Amino acid sequence: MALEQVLKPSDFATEVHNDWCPGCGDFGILRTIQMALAELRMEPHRVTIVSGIGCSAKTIHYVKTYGVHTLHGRALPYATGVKLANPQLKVLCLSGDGDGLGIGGGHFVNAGRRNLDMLYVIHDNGVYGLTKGQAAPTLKLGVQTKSLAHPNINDAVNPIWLALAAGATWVGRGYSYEIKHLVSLLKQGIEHKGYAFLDVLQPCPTYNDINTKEWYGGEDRKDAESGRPLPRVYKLEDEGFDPVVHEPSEIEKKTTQALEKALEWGDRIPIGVFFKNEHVPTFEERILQRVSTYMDNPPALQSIAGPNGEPRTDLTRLVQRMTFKGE
Amino acid sequence: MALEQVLKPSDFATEVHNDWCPGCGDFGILRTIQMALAELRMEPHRVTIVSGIGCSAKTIHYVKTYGVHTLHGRALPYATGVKLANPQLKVLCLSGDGDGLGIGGGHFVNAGRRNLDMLYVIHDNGVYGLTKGQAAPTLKLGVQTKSLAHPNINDAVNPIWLALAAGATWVGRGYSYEIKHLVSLLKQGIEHKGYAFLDVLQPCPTYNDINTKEWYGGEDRKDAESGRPLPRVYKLEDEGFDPVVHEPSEIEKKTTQALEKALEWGDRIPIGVFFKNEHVPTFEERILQRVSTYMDNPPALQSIAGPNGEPRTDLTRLVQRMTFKGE
Amino acid sequence: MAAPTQVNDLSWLIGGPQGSGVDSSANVFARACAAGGLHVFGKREFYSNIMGEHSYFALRAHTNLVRSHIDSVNVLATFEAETLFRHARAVTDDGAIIYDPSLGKTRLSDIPTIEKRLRAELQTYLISHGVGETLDDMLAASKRRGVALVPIPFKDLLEQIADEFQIDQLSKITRVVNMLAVGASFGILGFDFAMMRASLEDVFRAKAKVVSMNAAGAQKAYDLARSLVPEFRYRLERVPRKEPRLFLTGSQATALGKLYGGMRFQTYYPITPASDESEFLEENEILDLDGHGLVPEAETPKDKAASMLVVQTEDEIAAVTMATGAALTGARSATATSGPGFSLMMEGIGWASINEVPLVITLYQRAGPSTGMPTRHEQGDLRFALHAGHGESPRIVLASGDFEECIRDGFLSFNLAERYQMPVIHLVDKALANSYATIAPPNLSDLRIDRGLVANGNNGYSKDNPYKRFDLGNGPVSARALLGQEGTIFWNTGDEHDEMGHITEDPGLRNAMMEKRFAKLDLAAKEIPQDVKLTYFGPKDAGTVIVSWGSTKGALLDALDRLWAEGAKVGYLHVRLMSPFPSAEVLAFLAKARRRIAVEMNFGAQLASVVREHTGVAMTHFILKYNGRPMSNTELYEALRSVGKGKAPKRTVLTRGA
Amino acid sequence: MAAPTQVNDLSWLIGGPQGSGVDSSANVFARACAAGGLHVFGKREFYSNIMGEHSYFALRAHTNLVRSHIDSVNVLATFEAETLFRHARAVTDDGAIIYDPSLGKTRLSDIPTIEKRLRAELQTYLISHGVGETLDDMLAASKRRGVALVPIPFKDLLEQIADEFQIDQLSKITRVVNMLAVGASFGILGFDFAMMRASLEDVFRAKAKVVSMNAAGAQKAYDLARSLVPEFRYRLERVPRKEPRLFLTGSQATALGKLYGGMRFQTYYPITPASDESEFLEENEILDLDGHGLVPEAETPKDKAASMLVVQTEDEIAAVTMATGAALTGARSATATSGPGFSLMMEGIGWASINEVPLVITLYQRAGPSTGMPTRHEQGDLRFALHAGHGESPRIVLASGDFEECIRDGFLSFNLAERYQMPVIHLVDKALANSYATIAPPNLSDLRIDRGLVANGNNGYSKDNPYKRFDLGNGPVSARALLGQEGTIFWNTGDEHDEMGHITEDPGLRNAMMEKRFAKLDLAAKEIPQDVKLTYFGPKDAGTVIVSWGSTKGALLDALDRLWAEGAKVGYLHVRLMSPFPSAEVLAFLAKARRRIAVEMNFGAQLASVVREHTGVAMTHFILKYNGRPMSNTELYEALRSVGKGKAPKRTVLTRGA
Ligand SMILES: Cc1ncc(C[n+]2csc(CCOP(=O)(O)OP(=O)(O)O)c2C)c(N)n1
Ligand SMILES: Cc1ncc(C[n+]2csc(CCOP(=O)(O)OP(=O)(O)O)c2C)c(N)n1
Ligand code: SF4
Ligand code: SF4
Ligand SMILES: [Mg+2]
Ligand SMILES: [Mg+2]
Repeated sequence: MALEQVLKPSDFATEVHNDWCPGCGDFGILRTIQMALAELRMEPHRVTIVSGIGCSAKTIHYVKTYGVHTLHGRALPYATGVKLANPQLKVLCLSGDGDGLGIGGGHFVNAGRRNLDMLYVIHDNGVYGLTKGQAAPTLKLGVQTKSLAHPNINDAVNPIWLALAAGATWVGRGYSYEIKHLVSLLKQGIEHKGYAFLDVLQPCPTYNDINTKEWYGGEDRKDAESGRPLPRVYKLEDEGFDPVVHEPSEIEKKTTQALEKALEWGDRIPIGVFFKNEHVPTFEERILQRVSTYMDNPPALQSIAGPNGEPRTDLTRLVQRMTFKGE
Repeated sequence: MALEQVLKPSDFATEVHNDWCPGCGDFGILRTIQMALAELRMEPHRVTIVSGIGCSAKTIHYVKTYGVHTLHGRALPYATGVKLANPQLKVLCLSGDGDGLGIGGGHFVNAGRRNLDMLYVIHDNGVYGLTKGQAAPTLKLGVQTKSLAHPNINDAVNPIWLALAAGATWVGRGYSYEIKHLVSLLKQGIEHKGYAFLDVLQPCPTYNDINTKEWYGGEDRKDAESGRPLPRVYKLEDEGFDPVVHEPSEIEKKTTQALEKALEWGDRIPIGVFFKNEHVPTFEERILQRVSTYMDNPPALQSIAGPNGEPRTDLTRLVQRMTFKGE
Repeated sequence: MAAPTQVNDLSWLIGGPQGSGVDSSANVFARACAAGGLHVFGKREFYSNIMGEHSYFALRAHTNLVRSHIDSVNVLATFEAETLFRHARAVTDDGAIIYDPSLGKTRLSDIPTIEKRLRAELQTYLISHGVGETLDDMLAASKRRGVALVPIPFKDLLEQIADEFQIDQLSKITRVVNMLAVGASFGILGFDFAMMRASLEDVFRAKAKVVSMNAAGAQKAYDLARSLVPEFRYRLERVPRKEPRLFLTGSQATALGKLYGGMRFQTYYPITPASDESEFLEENEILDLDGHGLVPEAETPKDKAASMLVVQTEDEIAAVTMATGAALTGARSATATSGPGFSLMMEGIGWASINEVPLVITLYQRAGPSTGMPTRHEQGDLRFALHAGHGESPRIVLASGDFEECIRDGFLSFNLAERYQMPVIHLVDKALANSYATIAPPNLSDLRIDRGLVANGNNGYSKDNPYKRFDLGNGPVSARALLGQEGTIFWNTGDEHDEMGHITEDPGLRNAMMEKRFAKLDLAAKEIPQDVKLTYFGPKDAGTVIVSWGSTKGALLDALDRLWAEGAKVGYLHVRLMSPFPSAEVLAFLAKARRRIAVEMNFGAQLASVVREHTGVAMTHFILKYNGRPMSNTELYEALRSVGKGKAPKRTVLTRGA
Repeated sequence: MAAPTQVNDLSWLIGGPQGSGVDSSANVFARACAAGGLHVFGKREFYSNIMGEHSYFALRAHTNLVRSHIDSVNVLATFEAETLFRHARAVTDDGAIIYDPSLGKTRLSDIPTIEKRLRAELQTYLISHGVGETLDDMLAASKRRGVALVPIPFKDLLEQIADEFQIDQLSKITRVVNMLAVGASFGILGFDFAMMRASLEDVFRAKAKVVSMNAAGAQKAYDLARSLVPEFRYRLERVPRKEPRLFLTGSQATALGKLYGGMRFQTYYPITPASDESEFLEENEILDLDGHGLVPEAETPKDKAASMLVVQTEDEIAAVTMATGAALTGARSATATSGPGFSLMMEGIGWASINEVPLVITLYQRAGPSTGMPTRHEQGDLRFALHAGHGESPRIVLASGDFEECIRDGFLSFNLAERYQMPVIHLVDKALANSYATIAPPNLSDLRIDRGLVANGNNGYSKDNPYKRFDLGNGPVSARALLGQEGTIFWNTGDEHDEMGHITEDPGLRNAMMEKRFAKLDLAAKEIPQDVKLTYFGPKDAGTVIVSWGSTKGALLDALDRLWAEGAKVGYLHVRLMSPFPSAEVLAFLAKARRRIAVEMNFGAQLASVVREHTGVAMTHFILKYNGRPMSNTELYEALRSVGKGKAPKRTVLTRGA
């Protein structure tokens, strides 16, 4: 599927006017997606990006691959349908945190049960951006961002933990201002054989005045000596964290270890790969057990009609049990 | 709220004909609910039981308290509405595993964020009983129960783990044939200050021919010497498991320990309390911060009209900023 | 004194608790009839329950095609008490009751599953007949009317079988009672027992022992019953026949039509009665290619394996959106559901419509509102299907009235969806879906697959002339590209969009897109042939015209056959295309009718309201039914006669059915 | 030569990128006018975007009540280029443009947010005026028409302010430009600057420095503009006034009505434009008791604290079901949403209806289908609201046409919901919700709270005479008990139920329950007073009758005032109750009209279709608009005149609005 020729991120740019707020963390995500696709030398028409609704969901209009901007909370099932009907496509799926974890929470849980070969990215900004800053499911209890009338009354959901519980076989977290790191995560997620989930910390300067770029960067707490900020975000790989389930017997250990990391927040916020387990059969493999021709001749690519529209499907075998022959 | 007089389980029985299949595990759950309510001396009119749709959901018609049999997957939000509008009611909520974890998965996740003082029970039978035995979200990958055309193609979701991830502050599992134990769990769950989640292993003899009473009871593997079955189900408390978060610093440890237990299945299946944490403010307490009269004068109990229907709400203060006085 | 023997015109009913195997007895009975060359029509009634509540099958067998049930029963067969209490009154005076004499002392009040209201009604009946409350009393009342009683000692026969086949526990073969009841039925009807044997072989196939055991039992019951009632008025005889017959349900018919139409992807979330179709498809995912219709003349070579994918989703929102995602790739995709599931699909349908996605939704109507009566019948979702989803979005709505229409509409749905690039809602009602019958295999040789205007990368698109998914330049239908087709990158959004598929809020573009979308509906109205839109039966100049839709077609045609035979000048306009609504065509048939009768299985006379909305013409009479039971041709015949005589009120509500 | 001065009849427009503070300039302008005794009416237009896309506010100020906007603009105020390109053409020849002269060289093509289609249109315009592509060219073309140009050097003025108030960075006070634009506007209009000052104090309240800074700037701009255009044709003058005025939006009006009606629980999931109401409520959860209307004569003692609970849910399914749960406890409960959210509520509405739960759903209509144009206007959900949910379930549907109706219907919804024990869908359209205006405080002294038939444990229920939630014995309305009320245990289910609320599939009970539920709708049709159902304006015997609903009321009444003044004999039937539909009443008004004109902001003329469905009467003309912009009274006036002259086609599509 990869092309011979070298691609540039700008090969994945459209002419659509981008109307995100200045300084929005979504810009970083957009750029890294374009970079990752270019680095992977993906042919644009073999990639489909599906999104829900929200500021984040507008991303697809800025990327020159097939782009399907769907309904609030429903990115995952649309993406699943695309991938299942044509497993030869690369499918990326994008949601806001409200989209993916609030209204889309049920699909989030159930997508984990399938292990379909695709990457799901959540733009994690703590707020409902497009509807003007209400609390999203990732905003912590008691926090009061700019446009809230009262401190947040709901506890936050932990996307990493939830993805683990749901059954994602690759779980990572990126930060939209760690460009190179994020590109690498996107590439890993895309290339992971199975269902990959990537949480991306995405500052929303307009509505989330708590988890800002400055906050993630630790600008409020400077090193006494150097005067340099002490970033809250750190990389798991820098600490020698090994997320890979090397053999099935390690699953429990690696899961617990991922969970421990997932619980870190505040002063130290890990980014990187939390968990990777390729010992679970993908959904495609499971289907192959039922339909041996599935990968070569999937639903989207089958010929259903002859040259003059004659239906090609032969129901003989099927109606056999329903037929009473004449005498 | 508790009554002086002694109540019998039969005080909570209705005359409605019970149409579950013979041997259904739901009978045990029904009986234990009636026993728990009696033992807690609940006044029937102070209890509301809300259910979704499924065989399990019919339970409410057999219990003599307020019973609200709602929509498939929606038991939790209905129950939440009841409880929020009248926090003086005891609210129990019942779902099937399909109801609670499949179609209701989004509410499952978001209910955990609230920590509203109620008990949610899932009848965990691995199948969609009422629609004739399709795979439910708790059925394991590759398993083929009676009425499936193919082995199950989806991975199972782990209700205990998911409840922990969602934020339930009391998490337990019971077995519908361990009556006394289940009564005790129900009582603990009801009395827990906050959102309690109880998974109940419920054999469905009609459609789940894998996780049967015999299987849970270990009748397929008998002790070589005694010839007695070696039950798969065992009690956490029998092994000295302490699920309680005694102080906030223990949260992580207790969570991981609960998770480890949650991952056990197959030869050893733990029942009992996995996790209990009372260091999270309940939703009611959070509301009190905003509305100090909430518990005494909740929405359901306020007087809104005078004796002749005069609206009692005074909007003066509210319209002040919208008003331009005459000169 | 005795009326002449009635050959090959029978109404048979068997009942028993859910889960006790009544369904297979009905199946064996029907297949035996079909094997003997008879036509059959059967309806199922059961509670929303897994085990124990009453279920029954009412079956008609006839030399000619049968399309509906009637109220009366000629042979009632059962092995337990509840069925008898519920249905004995429906047995004709010249009919027979096959029952278990050991249950004679069972009291009405012993049966907890009989509803209070019905119990009271039965008590009144028994009192009025001056008898007590037991089954024997009920039988006595029947016998007094002339009904033949056929006591079958089920347990004794079972014991004989157990002996013969060396079965250690009777409980292992309790299900054989079902076949005893069938055998006894055929015994009094004098039907060739070889047909029953063939039927048993057919149904139990590989399991030779099960076949012989059941056959042996049935033979015993057959002989016994025959000896008890040697001269029964009703008889079934084999009919020699050259042409093949299909024996199927409405769900299966719909599935066949969809498969034949090239469907390759279907999603579903379990729900009664829609899941039947999906489960049938799930069992038949591997397909053959290059057939020539349903029953080809000869075997044809297959070139390549074909298959379809059926996906059980986490809910119906996922079902509709997943099917839409699949449709974007070019796979012919559908989802099938019933009311509650359909209610969850509103947003998804709107998205498919604004994005011009060819999506098919098969909507199996059941009795609503809300959970309603999940296993009961209604035509209650017409209005909802027409107006489904917020805002204004075109869709095609088709409603099938019989099995052939199920097949054709199943097929056609995909053509229409792709030609007009919009969702198609295919309405089937439960009474049709769950009925089973024999039909002559429809001639489908006229069916052709029409994939509409499809773009591809070779159409000369380039940087300066990019592919435009929603091109406004060439009439309302733009060439549709599929995800993955080189040279045709496009975008979709639920927002109003420009020609490329990007979001726009430009008022001018907005108007152009709204008009484009709805112009497709106008086009469809023009192009869809009249015989798909509606069918008119009866004399052209009828002063009385019935307007109806869906499953009532069968009962209407059966009732009309009688009315026409009596010389009634009644026409019947059967409407199949609900959107775009064939206003002019409907008006043409209604304009001159003095009496216009809506016949619908709903409270609100929904089609009548649609007719009035589009033509201004109001119905003069309504024959409606909403008790969850399908219309029998008996009650319909009576109601129509009474309207014909000018004696009917404006609104007649039919209430029959157990 | 100059036309006479026009006092207190002004159309003013201010625009700028989203998030730049245009909203507060409009607010200050409007409040200044209101403080000066004028009536104002404003409409907002903005993209579904947070920052950067074009937004604008069109405001009318008048001595008398204003109810709609007009197409033309007398004063266009802006500080950036896009607004000017977009709106300059709308400025009347005798109008003025307030602009930033430093932007003169900005080219049309420099502005990425102007849609292609509009850009092309503007280019054509500029070419036809023989000028280039810059802002100066655009201004030149305007000037040639006679438009007064009012260059305001915004940056210079800002620098002066920064100096005066010792602000180190200009970027900290960029928002002051908004007030400069307002100041300049009042300058040329000659309006009392004290009013502006008052308005600033009002809006920025506590923040004294912000007030003085803005006031200082505005004063400078005021003086400068006045000196530049001393003799402007349009003037605003203070109008002395005794009575108080309310200045509010449609969302606020609706919220007030609901609160006054005793609502104590509301759920919502964020969505445009519905969340405005919920957020307003969220900010006002603590309530006072024992008032006497909106603006009481005197302070009254409070006896006990009252409060309401607003809950943001995880989705709209949770919103509708949670509100229903709350309603079961007796709390007056509601949810508010827009199209996509409403689409998710179908099942919940059906459940509430079959369980006879008094649930209120406020449906803020926006342009659909699907995501559509979330911040744009439409009346597109009428049909969907009427037929929402599978199966057949009664509901009451009300649609408000102006602020007073919003208040009254908000109040009334709960009465109707509780009296008839069914869901009430209250339709508000975005054009109404997002408009703001001054009105005389409505006299609400006629409003009484009616909780319908409520049961309680003291009603004598006992073991033998248990409370029956769905008692069939006393007419269609059964006494409603609340969860937690001693002695009234009941059950609910989405299945068809018996009198206790337990599941039933009995055909007789089913009929009784269906008939009970719909009989309540008949009762409502009988009891609801005509003045709630509809209002007729104009001469009784008019040969031309307009039928309309919702927010178009304002534009219609404003247009009709002109037509009536010209002697036109036109009537206007404003329909407010959509279900149960007042068929007889509507028919009475339409029967004799020769011309019947539907005026609706949708594609399908939905109300017209409902009218035809229920009365058989078809419209002769349609004036429709579906480009996402509300109807102006200008275009409506023109369209109506053209129908009046017999020159209009059957269908006129209005297309104005930027
Ligand atoms: C069913 C439905 N409900 C509500 C909305 C309104 N809505 C649009 S975007 C959005 C939230 C966006 O928040 P998030 O998903 O976090 O994305 P972000 O804008 O922060 O990227 C909502 C609620 C909708 N489009 N559809
Ligand atoms: C929206 C909707 N979809 C589907 C159904 C059909 N349905 C009824 S019960 C049920 C599943 C029940 O399974 P579960 O929740 O596990 O409960 P159980 O019967 O096993 O107790 C389904 C899918 C429905 N009632 N509503
Ligand atoms: S509101 Fe927040 S998330 Fe949305 S575009 Fe602006 S900064 Fe980005
Ligand atoms: S189907 Fe299963 S869950 Fe349902 S009643 Fe029968 S045994 Fe119980
Ligand atoms: Mg967000
Ligand atoms: Mg289950």
